Amino acid sequence: MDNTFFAEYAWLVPLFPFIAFAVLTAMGKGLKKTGAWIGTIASFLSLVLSLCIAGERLSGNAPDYGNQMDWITIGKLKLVAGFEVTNLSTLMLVVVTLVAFLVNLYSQGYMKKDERISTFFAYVALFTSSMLGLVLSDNLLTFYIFWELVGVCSFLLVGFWYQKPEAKAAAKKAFIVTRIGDLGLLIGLLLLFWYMPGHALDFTTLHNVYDTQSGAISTGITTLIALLIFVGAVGKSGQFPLHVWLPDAMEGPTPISALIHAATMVAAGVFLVVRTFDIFEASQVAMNTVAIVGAFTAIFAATIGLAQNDIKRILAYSTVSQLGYMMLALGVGSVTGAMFHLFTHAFFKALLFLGAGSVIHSVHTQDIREMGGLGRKMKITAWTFGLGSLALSGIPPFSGFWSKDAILTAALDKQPILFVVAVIAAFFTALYMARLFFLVFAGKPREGQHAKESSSVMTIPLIVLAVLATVSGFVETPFNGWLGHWLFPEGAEHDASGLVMVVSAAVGLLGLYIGWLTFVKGTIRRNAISDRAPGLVTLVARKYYIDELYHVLFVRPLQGLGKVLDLFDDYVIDGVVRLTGHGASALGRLNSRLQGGQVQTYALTALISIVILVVAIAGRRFW
Amino acid sequence: MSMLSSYLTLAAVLFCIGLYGVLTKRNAIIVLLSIELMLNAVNLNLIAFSKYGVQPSLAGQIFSLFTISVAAAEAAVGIAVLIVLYRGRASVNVDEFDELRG
Amino acid sequence: MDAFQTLTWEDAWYLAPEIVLSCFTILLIALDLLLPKRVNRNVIGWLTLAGLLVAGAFVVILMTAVNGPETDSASGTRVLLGGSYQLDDFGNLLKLAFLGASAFIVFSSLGTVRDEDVPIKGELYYLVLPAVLGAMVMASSADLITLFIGLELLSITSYILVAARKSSRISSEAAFKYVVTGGVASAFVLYGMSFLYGITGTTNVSLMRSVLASTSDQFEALLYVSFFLMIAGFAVKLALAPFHAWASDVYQGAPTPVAAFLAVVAKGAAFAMVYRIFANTFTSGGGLDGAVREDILLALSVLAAAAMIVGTVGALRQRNVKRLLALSGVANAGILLIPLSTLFANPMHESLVSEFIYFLVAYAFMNIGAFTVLTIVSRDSGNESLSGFSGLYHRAPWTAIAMTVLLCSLAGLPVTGGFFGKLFILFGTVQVHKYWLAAILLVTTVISYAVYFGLIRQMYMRSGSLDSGLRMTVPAAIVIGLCTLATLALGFLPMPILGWINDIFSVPVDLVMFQG
Amino acid sequence: MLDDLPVLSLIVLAPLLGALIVLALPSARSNWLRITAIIFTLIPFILTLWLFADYQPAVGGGAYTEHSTWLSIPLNQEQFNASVTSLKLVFDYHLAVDGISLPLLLLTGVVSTMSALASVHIRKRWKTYYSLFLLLLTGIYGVFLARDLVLFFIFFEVTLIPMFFLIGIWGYYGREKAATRFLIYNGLGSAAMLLSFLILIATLGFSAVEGAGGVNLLFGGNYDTILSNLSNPAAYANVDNDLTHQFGLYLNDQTKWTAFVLLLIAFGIKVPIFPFHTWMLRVHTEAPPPVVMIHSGILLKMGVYGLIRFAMFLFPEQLHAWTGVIAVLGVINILYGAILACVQTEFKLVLAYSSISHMGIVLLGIASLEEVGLQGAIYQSVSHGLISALLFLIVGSIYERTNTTQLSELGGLARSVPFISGVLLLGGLASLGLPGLSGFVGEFLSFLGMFGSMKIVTAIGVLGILFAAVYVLRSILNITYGSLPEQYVGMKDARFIEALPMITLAALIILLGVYPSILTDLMQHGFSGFLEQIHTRMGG
Repeated sequence: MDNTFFAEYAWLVPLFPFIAFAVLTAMGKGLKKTGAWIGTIASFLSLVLSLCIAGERLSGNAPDYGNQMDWITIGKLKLVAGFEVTNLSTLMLVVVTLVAFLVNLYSQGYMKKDERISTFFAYVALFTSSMLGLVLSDNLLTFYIFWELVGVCSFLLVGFWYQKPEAKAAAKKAFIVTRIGDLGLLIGLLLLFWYMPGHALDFTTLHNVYDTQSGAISTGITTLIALLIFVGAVGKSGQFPLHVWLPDAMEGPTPISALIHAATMVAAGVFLVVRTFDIFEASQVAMNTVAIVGAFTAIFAATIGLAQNDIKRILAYSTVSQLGYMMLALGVGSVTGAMFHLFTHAFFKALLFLGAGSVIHSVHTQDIREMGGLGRKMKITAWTFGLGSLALSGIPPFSGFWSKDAILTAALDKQPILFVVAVIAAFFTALYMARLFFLVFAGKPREGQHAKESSSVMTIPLIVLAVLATVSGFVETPFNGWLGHWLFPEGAEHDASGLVMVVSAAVGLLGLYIGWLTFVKGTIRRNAISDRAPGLVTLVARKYYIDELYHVLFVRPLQGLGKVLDLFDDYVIDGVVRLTGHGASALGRLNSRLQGGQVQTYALTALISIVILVVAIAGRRFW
Repeated sequence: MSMLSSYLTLAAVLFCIGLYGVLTKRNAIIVLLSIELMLNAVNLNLIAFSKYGVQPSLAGQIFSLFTISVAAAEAAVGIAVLIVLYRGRASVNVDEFDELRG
Repeated sequence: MDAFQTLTWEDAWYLAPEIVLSCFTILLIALDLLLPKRVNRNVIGWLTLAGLLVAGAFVVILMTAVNGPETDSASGTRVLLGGSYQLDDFGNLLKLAFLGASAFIVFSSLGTVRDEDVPIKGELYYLVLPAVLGAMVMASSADLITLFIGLELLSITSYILVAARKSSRISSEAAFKYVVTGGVASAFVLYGMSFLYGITGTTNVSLMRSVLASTSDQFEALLYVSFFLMIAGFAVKLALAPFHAWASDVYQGAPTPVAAFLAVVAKGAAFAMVYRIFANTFTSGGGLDGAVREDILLALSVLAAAAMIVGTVGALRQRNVKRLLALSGVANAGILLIPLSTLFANPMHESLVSEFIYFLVAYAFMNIGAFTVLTIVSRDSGNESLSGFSGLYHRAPWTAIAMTVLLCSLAGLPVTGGFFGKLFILFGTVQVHKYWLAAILLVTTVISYAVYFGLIRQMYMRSGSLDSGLRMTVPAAIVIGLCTLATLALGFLPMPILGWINDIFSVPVDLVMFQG
Repeated sequence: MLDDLPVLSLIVLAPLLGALIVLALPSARSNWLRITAIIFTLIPFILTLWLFADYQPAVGGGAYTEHSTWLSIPLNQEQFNASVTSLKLVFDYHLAVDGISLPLLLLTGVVSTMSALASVHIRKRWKTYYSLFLLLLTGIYGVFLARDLVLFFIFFEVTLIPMFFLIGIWGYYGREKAATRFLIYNGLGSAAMLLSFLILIATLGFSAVEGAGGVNLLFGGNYDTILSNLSNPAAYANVDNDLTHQFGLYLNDQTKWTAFVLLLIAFGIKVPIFPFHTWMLRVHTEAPPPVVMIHSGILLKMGVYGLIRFAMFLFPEQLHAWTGVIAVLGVINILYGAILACVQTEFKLVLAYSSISHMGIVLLGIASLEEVGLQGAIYQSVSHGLISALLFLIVGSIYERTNTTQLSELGGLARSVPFISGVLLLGGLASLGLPGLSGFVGEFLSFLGMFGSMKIVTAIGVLGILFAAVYVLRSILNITYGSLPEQYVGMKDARFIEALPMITLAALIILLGVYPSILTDLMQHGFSGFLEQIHTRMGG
């Protein structure tokens, strides 16, 4: 059979959820439970279809399939909308649809009591469809469009509980901060449009231009474009310095954090860089920037994660730092590593969030200091969560280990310092995960907490994800580079390095061990550091005061400027207008004062004015 | 020509006196008289021109006749109005005629 | 030409309108004496109206006769009384305008003038006739003497008309002020004329031109003196700023119909005179040329600008509607002067007279209409202040709408007579590249929106004190209606009247006079 | 079947007829009045739609042109020159449509209909209201259709008077001041316009017609004549040279610049461009919402239309020389408006300033002198028209329920009026340029066009969309999110008559966002032809 059979119908994948969204918004409140099912079924359908596509592409070498239509035609210029199916997009399709489906399923239980459940599922459906659109889009413009749409969906879902002031603030923050990134992307897009030969924006041409006719775009411009695009990625993927929105975004319902702020949307930044990687490769400056930002974010966020007490925030910072890893991978040129880590991270981080959700669902708090001993009461959650933590901490043979290993290897042979940084970050990762796990599940249970295991709709996704988190690492190990070949046939083979494997495994285990000593055995006092260097701890706990810094640096000045301009508008610009008006009426009053009723004054004014007239006009001639 | 110029000067002086009177005198009757003075200055002009002008002609004198009669009519009306006004105000002081203003 | 011809019957026929008016005047004076007290003097009003209409009819007949093919002169003019009087289309058109305007005013005042206000109504009516006569004489005189006679006839009668409200103190005060300023103005005009006569040795304007053509360069200084003296005098008569101060007082003191008469007919007549004298003495190719002409025209444009500015700005703060209309009259006088001040600056600008007459007609309609509305409204509210108009729309919607149209026309908004009048004048100004004057005209127009829409605001957006309906008289209603319709008609299809003026009118033939 | 009808005249005159009918109806019957008004708003709308359906972009709108002489005024009587027999001043009744005016006509149709529906909020003096409303429509349609300078000016003025009344009678507290301010400010604008027009007519609005015994010079405001005279001075060849100079029939550079700058001011006030914007703040805050829908939705676009139709097509050289100036003005508009919108405490003021900001984007599009940018400018105008109409429609509904538009007094409405809040959010997202909604396309095209010529300036301008996000979210979240003050508990959500226009506008916004070609293809012919002309005129 023709092996692009399913690929030609790839556009259906985003369509299913979109239809669900349309139906749900149209029906609105009418259908409560059914609404939820509509969403779930839609996501299931797209899952099935994308699995078909994947199967099709796995069986033998199927050619890439793409399809375009003119969106706007102006004179010679054409703006095109289109989709293409490559192995890369297929991979993303599978990941997105899978996680989306599981989250849908999970939310059936999690959101049961919420009266706006159908709205919730509508939003989720809209997000899924635009995320899939983003994955499939074959040119930067279409990509940008969906890029913005996913942003809006994230905004809507973060602010889903709109009556909570924090949710409102978080939603606003999420939108505006990512918007800064979008600004960069948009300008980069415009630049690219004017510099690309033939104003083409699709990735294939982009690839060819940088591949074959190098120098078509000067290095300076390339660097500029690359950096601008990277700004976009930084915004979406919560890289330093635009990471501030992601932790706050945890105000949204937990399934959303799992879907959008762990597995899919935040990874879009990485995906963007992968898509436009040719531009980055052409500019060393850009590459270095990406690498440094990534590495710094990885360790920076990890440290913050150590000092948080909100279960979801810890996971959020861990997401930030893991995304840092992916950026680092890209920066050191290992696209495979980045995609691989994205792939595995999607599973275990989604798992962790859903697990956290299940915990929160039963104990109704997010503060880990108020939890404890839940391991006995919620067996499945505990076990799956544990597996997830191991994967995240990079303990062999769990998936996280392999993907992280790929990155570390690449980092080592490119830039040892980055490697060291990454390793330290890995240690911290293991440490805060240990802290989190032991505080929540180990120890003796709090009295007054009747936690119980969540319903099966919530636990089944946990189990599925746990399995994936465990095994998904084996698609790409130093011993078989299958994923790399599949994704990038001409991509570089990543070489095995025993040293790296040993080191990363060691730091992971070390971190877990110290965590165990501290939070279970108690041989190390919990507040050992906070006693010695309280300043340091608060500094970390307050996230290095970044938010406050931004408030002072940007928000305040802008408000000030606004106020000043407001006054300027009122008193200067409008003032001039008013002044003219008053001037005119003042003249009017002057006129009526001149008409004081004295006929002789009238005559006198007349006489004087005629004299002036004569002097002025006739005078010119004689003198 | 000297004749002419002297007449013209006289007329000019008369005119100015009349104008001055109109502008400064407080008594309404004097004001009206001053107007007559100005008109007379005009008559003087006309007649001087018609006798000593560049192109002497009779028209000037006819003109002056008309002017005189018209001036008379105007004065008559002026005085009549003034009488009505005096009935109302019991005064002929121009300064007090300032109810209409602004 | 020194030998005076006697008045032939043919001449008398050509003078028919003037004669009719004088006869009616005498007749009505006699009638007013003879009629017993109890008889309502409105009779005299109706008769006055009849007189005006008859005269008007004669004017029309004569115009057709003069312009018709059977006339001796193809030029379409007729010279009488030794060249001192001339029948031409400039004169005739203006005569028609004056007669029509006066007829409207008299008609509208029937029934609105209260006895306790004007004890001797008869006078108020029949004195209009000699005034109009004077205006007509001014319109078609070709000689300084006749021009002056016409001017004085008009002025003196209007002095009396202003004083018609015997019982009121302000009426007589207004009259006195009018007498003084008018007298001084006449004196200035005359003084100027005397110099003009001295230089040229003739009082006939058309002869003057040919003389000036040869001698103008010798007497430049004298020419300046004479022209500026005349300008000063006329500026007062035309109420151009800053010679306008008397106007508001006089209008306020006078009975409203008389105020309308002054604003339309007296002003128009003065303009006729000014156009006659200046056009005749300034005609290029003969006549006054070069520096002096340029300066005089410049002076006129400056005066026009000043009038527009002062008139508009002064009206901004004016609460008394009569004074407000007086000031708007000042501004409009400035506009009416513009065509003259752009006279012959450019061979193309021959349309000045049609511009002038068209706007004069539009101005007549809108002003008479506005004054009539004012009469009615102030009769109700008892005062002439803006507040009298408040809530008028709710009391008398149609009156309010009519007034709105008239005000829009005064403000020069489309599609009204005022708009097109201004448009043509503007076009002429731009054609001769006097952009600054055009700009001033436009800006003052915009400022005047504030004035007129202030009034409109009163009518539509305020709730008035009185809630009873407006006491409207039939004649006033008819006049208001006609004026409104005419204003709109002039706006929507100005073609008929303009085409007509242009068909019959020609500057060299009708405005400027060639004789001897 | 409609082909033989004078469609354009019908479009212009139908509302006028409606106004007269409304005047004739008894003022007590509010429903009759309302229905008549809506019908006569719909008629031109439907005609425009038919025009839209029938219009062939490739051919242009030539087929519909209506042209007849209205006035022809002789300026002289007798031959004063050997070669010129007569001079006439000719005003035409000349209506035409093309790819530039058609989108704006459609916009007018939509927004006016919606505003007519939204006028249910009007509580008093329906008769006067609706007649003025319809009169206003006549003016607007006329402006977009007129091709004779004087006719254009007349229609332009005709829009002033009804607006004055609509603001002054049905507005909020400061209505009378706002109305007068509006009248004077725009009056000054049209004064500048008239002066410039007259200069054009007097200096090159002429066409020489060989008549009996010589040339007849016809002066007139015929747009095409003026354009052709401007674009090829060979036109002067018709009239021999000394004559042209004798009559001052020539347009030296200085005069050109005068005319151009006058036009810039005239339409700049309407748009409004930066220093001339204060009047429209008053209008936005004081006028009743349905009127603001018209004002912000359509009237501001008349400025844009004028800029393109006259300032740009007549004086491309001048515009080209001033691209920098206009671009900078545009950027100032964008940022100034946006930053001020961020600190307003009154929702209508936020929207007013955001309008200023969006108009800045239009300016950028115009300044680009690129086809993309110009289409972007028109597109942005249309989309902003729809969006602000929608937003002010909602403002009306909210004010009707809460009697306030102060941000501080609003909040949590999403709970009590979810539908209205939803649409409000949609409108907000559209106005911050979210892809998939109309706002994005306009902004993107404008930026794209401008970016070709001046990268830095545009890049600065693009910052505007960030501030847009800030002020939109700040204000709208403030209204809909958060906790609901108890006095607003139990408010009714939108009635059908309110919901209908909201849904329509929202649908159109989405349609334009998803399928822009529906408009852009229309404009093809309008612009590309002109740009060729311009480039040939400016020598490539």
